Amino acid sequence: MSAATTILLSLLLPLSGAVLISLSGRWPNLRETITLVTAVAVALLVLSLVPEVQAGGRPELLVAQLFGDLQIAFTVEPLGMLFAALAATLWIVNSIYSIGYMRGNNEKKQTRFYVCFAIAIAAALGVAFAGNLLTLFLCYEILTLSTYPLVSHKGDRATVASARVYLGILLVTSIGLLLPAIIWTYLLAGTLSFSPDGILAGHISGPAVGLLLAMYVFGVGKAAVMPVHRWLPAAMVAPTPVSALLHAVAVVKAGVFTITKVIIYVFGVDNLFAEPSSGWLLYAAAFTVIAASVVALRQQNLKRMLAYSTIGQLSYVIMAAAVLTPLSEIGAAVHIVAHAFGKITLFFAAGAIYTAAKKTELSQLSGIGARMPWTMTAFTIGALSMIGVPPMGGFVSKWFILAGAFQSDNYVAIFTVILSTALTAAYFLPVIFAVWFGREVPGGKEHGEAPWPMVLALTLTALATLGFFFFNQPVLELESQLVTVTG
Amino acid sequence: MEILGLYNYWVFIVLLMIGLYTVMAKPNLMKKLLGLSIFQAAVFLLYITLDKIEGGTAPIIQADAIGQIYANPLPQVLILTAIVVGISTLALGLAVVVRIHEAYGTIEDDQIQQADLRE
Amino acid sequence: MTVLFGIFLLTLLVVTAIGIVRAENLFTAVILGGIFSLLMAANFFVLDAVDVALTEAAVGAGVSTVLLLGALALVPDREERSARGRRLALAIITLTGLTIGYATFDNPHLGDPDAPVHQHVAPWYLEQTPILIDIPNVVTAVLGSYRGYDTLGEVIVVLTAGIGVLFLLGLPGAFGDRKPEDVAAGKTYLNHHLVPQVVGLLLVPFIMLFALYVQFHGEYGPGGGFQAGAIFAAAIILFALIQGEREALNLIPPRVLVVLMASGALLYGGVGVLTMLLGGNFLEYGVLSSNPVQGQQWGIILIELGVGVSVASVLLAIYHAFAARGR
Amino acid sequence: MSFSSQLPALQIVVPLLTAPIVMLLRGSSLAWCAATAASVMALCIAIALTLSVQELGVLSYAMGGWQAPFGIELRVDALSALLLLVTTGASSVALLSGRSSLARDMTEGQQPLFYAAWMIALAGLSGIAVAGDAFNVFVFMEISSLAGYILVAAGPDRRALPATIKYLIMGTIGATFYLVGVGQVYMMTGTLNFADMEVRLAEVTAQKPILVAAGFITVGLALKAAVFPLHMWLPNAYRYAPHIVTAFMAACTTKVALYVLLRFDFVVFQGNLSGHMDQYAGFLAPLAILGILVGSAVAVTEHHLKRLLAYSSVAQIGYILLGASFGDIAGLTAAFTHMFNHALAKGGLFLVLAAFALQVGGLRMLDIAGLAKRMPLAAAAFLVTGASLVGIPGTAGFISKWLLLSAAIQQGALGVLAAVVVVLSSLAAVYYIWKVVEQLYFGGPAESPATPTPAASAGLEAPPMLLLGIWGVALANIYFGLFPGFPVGLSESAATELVSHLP
Amino acid sequence: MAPLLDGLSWFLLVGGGLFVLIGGIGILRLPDLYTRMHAAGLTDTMGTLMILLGLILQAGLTLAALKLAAIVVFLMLTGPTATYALANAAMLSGLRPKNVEMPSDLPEDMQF
Repeated sequence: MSAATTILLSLLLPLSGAVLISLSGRWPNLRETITLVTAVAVALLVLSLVPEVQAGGRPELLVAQLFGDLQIAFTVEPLGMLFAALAATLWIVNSIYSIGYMRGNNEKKQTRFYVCFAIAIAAALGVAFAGNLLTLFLCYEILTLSTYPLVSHKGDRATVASARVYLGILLVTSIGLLLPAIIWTYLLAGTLSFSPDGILAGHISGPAVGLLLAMYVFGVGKAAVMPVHRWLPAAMVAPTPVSALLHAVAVVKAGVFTITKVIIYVFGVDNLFAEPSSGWLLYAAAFTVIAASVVALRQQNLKRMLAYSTIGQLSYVIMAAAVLTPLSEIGAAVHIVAHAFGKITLFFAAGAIYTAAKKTELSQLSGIGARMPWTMTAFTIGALSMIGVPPMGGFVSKWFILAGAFQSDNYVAIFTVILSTALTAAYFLPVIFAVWFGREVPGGKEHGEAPWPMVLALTLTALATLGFFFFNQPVLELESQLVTVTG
Repeated sequence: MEILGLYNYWVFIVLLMIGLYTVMAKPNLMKKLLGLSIFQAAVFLLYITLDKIEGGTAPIIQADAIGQIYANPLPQVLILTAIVVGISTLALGLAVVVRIHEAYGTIEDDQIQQADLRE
Repeated sequence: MTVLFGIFLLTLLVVTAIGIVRAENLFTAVILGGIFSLLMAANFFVLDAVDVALTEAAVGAGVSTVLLLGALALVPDREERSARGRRLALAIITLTGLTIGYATFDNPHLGDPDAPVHQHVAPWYLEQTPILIDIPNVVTAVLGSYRGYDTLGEVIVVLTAGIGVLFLLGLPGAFGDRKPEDVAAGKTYLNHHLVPQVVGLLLVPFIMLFALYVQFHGEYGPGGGFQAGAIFAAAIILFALIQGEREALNLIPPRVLVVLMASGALLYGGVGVLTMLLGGNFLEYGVLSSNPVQGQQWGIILIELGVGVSVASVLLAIYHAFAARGR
Repeated sequence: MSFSSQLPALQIVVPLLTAPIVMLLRGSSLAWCAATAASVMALCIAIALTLSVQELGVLSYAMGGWQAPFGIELRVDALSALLLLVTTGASSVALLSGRSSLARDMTEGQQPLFYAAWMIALAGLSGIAVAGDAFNVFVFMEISSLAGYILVAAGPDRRALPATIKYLIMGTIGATFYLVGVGQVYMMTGTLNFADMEVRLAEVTAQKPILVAAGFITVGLALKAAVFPLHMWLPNAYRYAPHIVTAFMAACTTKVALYVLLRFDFVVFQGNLSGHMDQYAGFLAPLAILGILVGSAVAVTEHHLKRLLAYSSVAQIGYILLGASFGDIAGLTAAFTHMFNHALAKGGLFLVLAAFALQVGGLRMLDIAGLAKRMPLAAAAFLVTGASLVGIPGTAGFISKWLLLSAAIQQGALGVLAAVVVVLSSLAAVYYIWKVVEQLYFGGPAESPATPTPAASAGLEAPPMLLLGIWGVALANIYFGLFPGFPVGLSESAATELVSHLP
Repeated sequence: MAPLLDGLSWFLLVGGGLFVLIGGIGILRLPDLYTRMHAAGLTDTMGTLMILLGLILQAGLTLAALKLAAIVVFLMLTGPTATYALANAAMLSGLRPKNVEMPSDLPEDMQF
């Protein structure tokens, strides 16, 4: 099977899965089996591409040639490969978890949930494989639209209202800033197809760079760089598996992925490095990191705290990319993975707590460790990974970022990393402490672990978080290609 | 002659203004249609003015009259068409007005609008 | 002399127009409208446009007045005072007027032989018509042949108006649920008046005769399908006024009328298609006969006939639609 | 005289002569068949014409065998071909899919007359598109307008009648203004043929009448094209006309008027009036911008779907005008492509509304709440065509948006401003389309007071023909979004043709 | 011969014009519809008749003369009829002549 067909299939499979799911809506078991099967199949397909990319191949697929050099086309390169693999694999886990969660809280409209989920995954893969900005934009929009029903799943007024915030911010930023930025790029460079040393190389210079960069960074609302982060807390009304999808699997990752991709493949690291007017990005990211951590510190609701932590961690990636040194670029890529594993674990845990104990506030969690040891262990692992304590995955990425920062004596970045680490610790450790050693609030209802699929899922991700510390070789090899192409 | 050489144009303008005014300012639909006819008739006048030529006669060729000048037939043809277009529009408009009267019981524009607002 | 006469007529025209605008009784306004058209026709005559004058007299003063009256019989005949939108209207018309007025000063003066309109196309028509088509009335030649396509469009416009009126008001016996029998018999505006009835009836055949004359004399003198059609329709309308609506409907059954409406347009278009089949362009009458001039003349006669038929039937149908709506 | 050389005439003659035949037919089904057949044949002719235009360039046809300027010339170039495709295509799709919807709006007996009027409207619009003679344009404009009034008046609601009279009065004023303008030009040139006018205007020294003529013609046609602020007739005419008629008219009528406006201005005036391009752009661009802003703003606040889309049409006309007002190849290409794509999107949307209206009585926002459950196919089609209207990549709408934006940005500072306006209005479009979609999919049907109409009782969500038509258009939106080569190429050659007349 | 005819025709023309003028004055000056109709009748019978005859004499024995004669005939028919119809309509619609009392033996469809 040629690589092109693999790409096509891995995009079409989730869609056809969605169709099947919608048809099999009347028989839940069949429906969820289809979901799982599709997920596994997609993951296998995507992973089957790894070796070729590993070997330096860049499989391509041209869908349609619009006028001029505009085309709907897909190209797999290391960064995208990584993101795709991540999304595909986590979809499996997430589906397992969703089954537990949806049944555990016997939610309604489950069919619509699984359908939209599948479409969202397809869109995420599209973003990952996109061979040019246009295709990326297309998939990006589809991702936004397909996740709206998921966010507004509960369907009551408040939920729909915050779902509108979610949709509003994402659409307005993308159409209002991203699209014009893309058109501007096209007019400058005459093409939109990503090229390793930046398609804008030699086409633009001076303050314009800073402006265009800004249009991109804030146009990609999914990256939640302040001040366009508001949608992320708003989207907390969604069911936990969706939050997991948003934070770990698809949406925000798509955001930071896009920005990283723009920095590397559109501007070109070297050009940006040469261009002072792009320096603001670093500071913006750094500011977001600190600010988000501070806000997270003051949250009482578990999921909201996680949300702000996500905002911070995302800007980590952007900052790393903005440091513009080979190592930091790798760090950015790696952090996407590490944070994904860590954050999905945390969300799974939060969801498990909610399903089992219907608890959402931090204050209620003290002593819960005794009742749900598995869950809370996973939670701890995730939290530590967020802080960046070895032997957790988070450590690896932070290491690379720091290394990159030192490479260019970028003290802002170094300082930010250290400070944010402290802050992260400051808002996670008390929770962990309370969970294990705190005394339980009297009057809570009796409960044990959450349903087994959920526990299974979060255990797997926790293990992955651990494992990533030891077995990060493939990822590094893959991403080291970024260095060779950019460096 | 020289002073009055443009008189036709000015009459055309005045008629045009009168017609347009009637259409815009009068709420009565019949009046509007009448104004519309005046408006169109003004344009007929413009075109027919163009066909006149000094010392010419109607463009019907007389074999015996050599060197006779004839008026320009083209504007006449155009206006023949325009006249017919005009009456067709008028007829259609009248039919609509009659139907409006049956449906609303009035043919005053403002009253019709009020009736619609009430729905 | 004629110039002064023309100026006099034009001034009257303006006065009448103002009268129409100011008249609050719509009946008065409509009658003034008829006078307006008549004056307009006189003007056209002064300006050497006899065909147009004839048409304006027949269509403008005649038929359209009748239609307006027919409609007026169905709607209130007084307009209500209202000052709404007067300012805006005044502003706009002043703007319009000034704009064109600004242009007039570059206009060629009335009857100026050097005016561009008398240079380019018109002379060609006047010189070539005797050679190419060989009929005296150049207007008919241009109307029927050189710009025959426009004239076809014109017939279609008339047909459209007919379709529209029948669609909206229906025609007893053809469209809508009413039958001719539902139309009150014998009841006319003149049912007390012996003298008008007798005289009118006496006139009807003569009017028809005149219509035929105008129809077939169109190549040689002023006249042609439109005028003839309008006059013919007027004859039947007069009959309807005298004898009553239902009698008129029985005289020419509505269904037949509708068929005539269509067939007039079809005859015209058919000639065009025929010329296509004979290897010419659309409406290229030359191919109708071995001798192109002959062919042109035949073609013009045929299409004028089509015009006459469809105009007469459409105007009649429209009149019936209004008249029968009332009673 | 080979058959193919007769195509320009046949394009008009076929529908024109079908009309009288149709009006004689008894019973609606026969009339419908005849009309549809003629319309489809016209579409085929249009396609054939397009191909031969792409092959041979401009086609000229001498009516009655009389060469221009003495006779009337038919002139088919790329732009006319584009217009012909839009017109005949819209008419064919609407007729094919609209029968059941139309049958509900009028009585059996009226339908032959209605279809005859439809044929005449089609003939008139095509006639304008191929006309090479200024007065001929007027005649066919009147033909199409009169027929159009009939089509609008066929609306079931009594409010259709005032809408019609308004449309009739404003339309006639527009046509008469055009006639005045043509008269002025004729007075100074002595000819009526576009090409001939261009030549002879060069010798005219007195500019005043020409300038005034340009003004009158522009205003008159702007009235016909519902250019803001002369759009007052459009919303109600669109709202109260039968839904299928709205779909047909929204797709082509205003565009044809715009076509004449551009054709006349570029071919006749641009070359001969000094500094006319500035006057022209300076007049049209602001109107376009205002139209875009106001249209979008009103559409955002509208609660009746048809009026909402009607106002969005006002904005979309603004887009076309904006692109045209740039007066360069890029801008004109964008404008013409948008003519094509907007016809696709709007036509499709109105067809979908027709389907909705068959299912639930009204078309107000709350009538369609949660309708997606009852008619998933139509709702999905709405999603697609709506996306095309907004300009989501992968749909036709995106192509023209893209072209328009890039054309604007190339214009420099002011152009960027225009681009900002376009982006803003696209956001508005996102809003009002999403408003509907959300209502369709997530609106609780509990709120819906609309009682299912008889048509709803039938098992299928909508008549199969209608669904077929809707999805045909929807897929066309996607196809031309992915493979826009054809319309863009046609528009480009049309733009080059027009620009070649610039001094 | 010719000057005689010419003189005659001019006499007719001028006379006709005079009658038309008188008729016009009458229409303006006379008190009510019925009396005014006398003036109007005068105009469109006597006035036009004389003018047309004058014109015929001008035209001599040509087609134009024939047409004019036809017009005369038609005017003789329509003019009085129109006047009659007008008066009758006015009567029916209840318009009273000024300071004249109605005869009592009217046909009953004219009774009020």
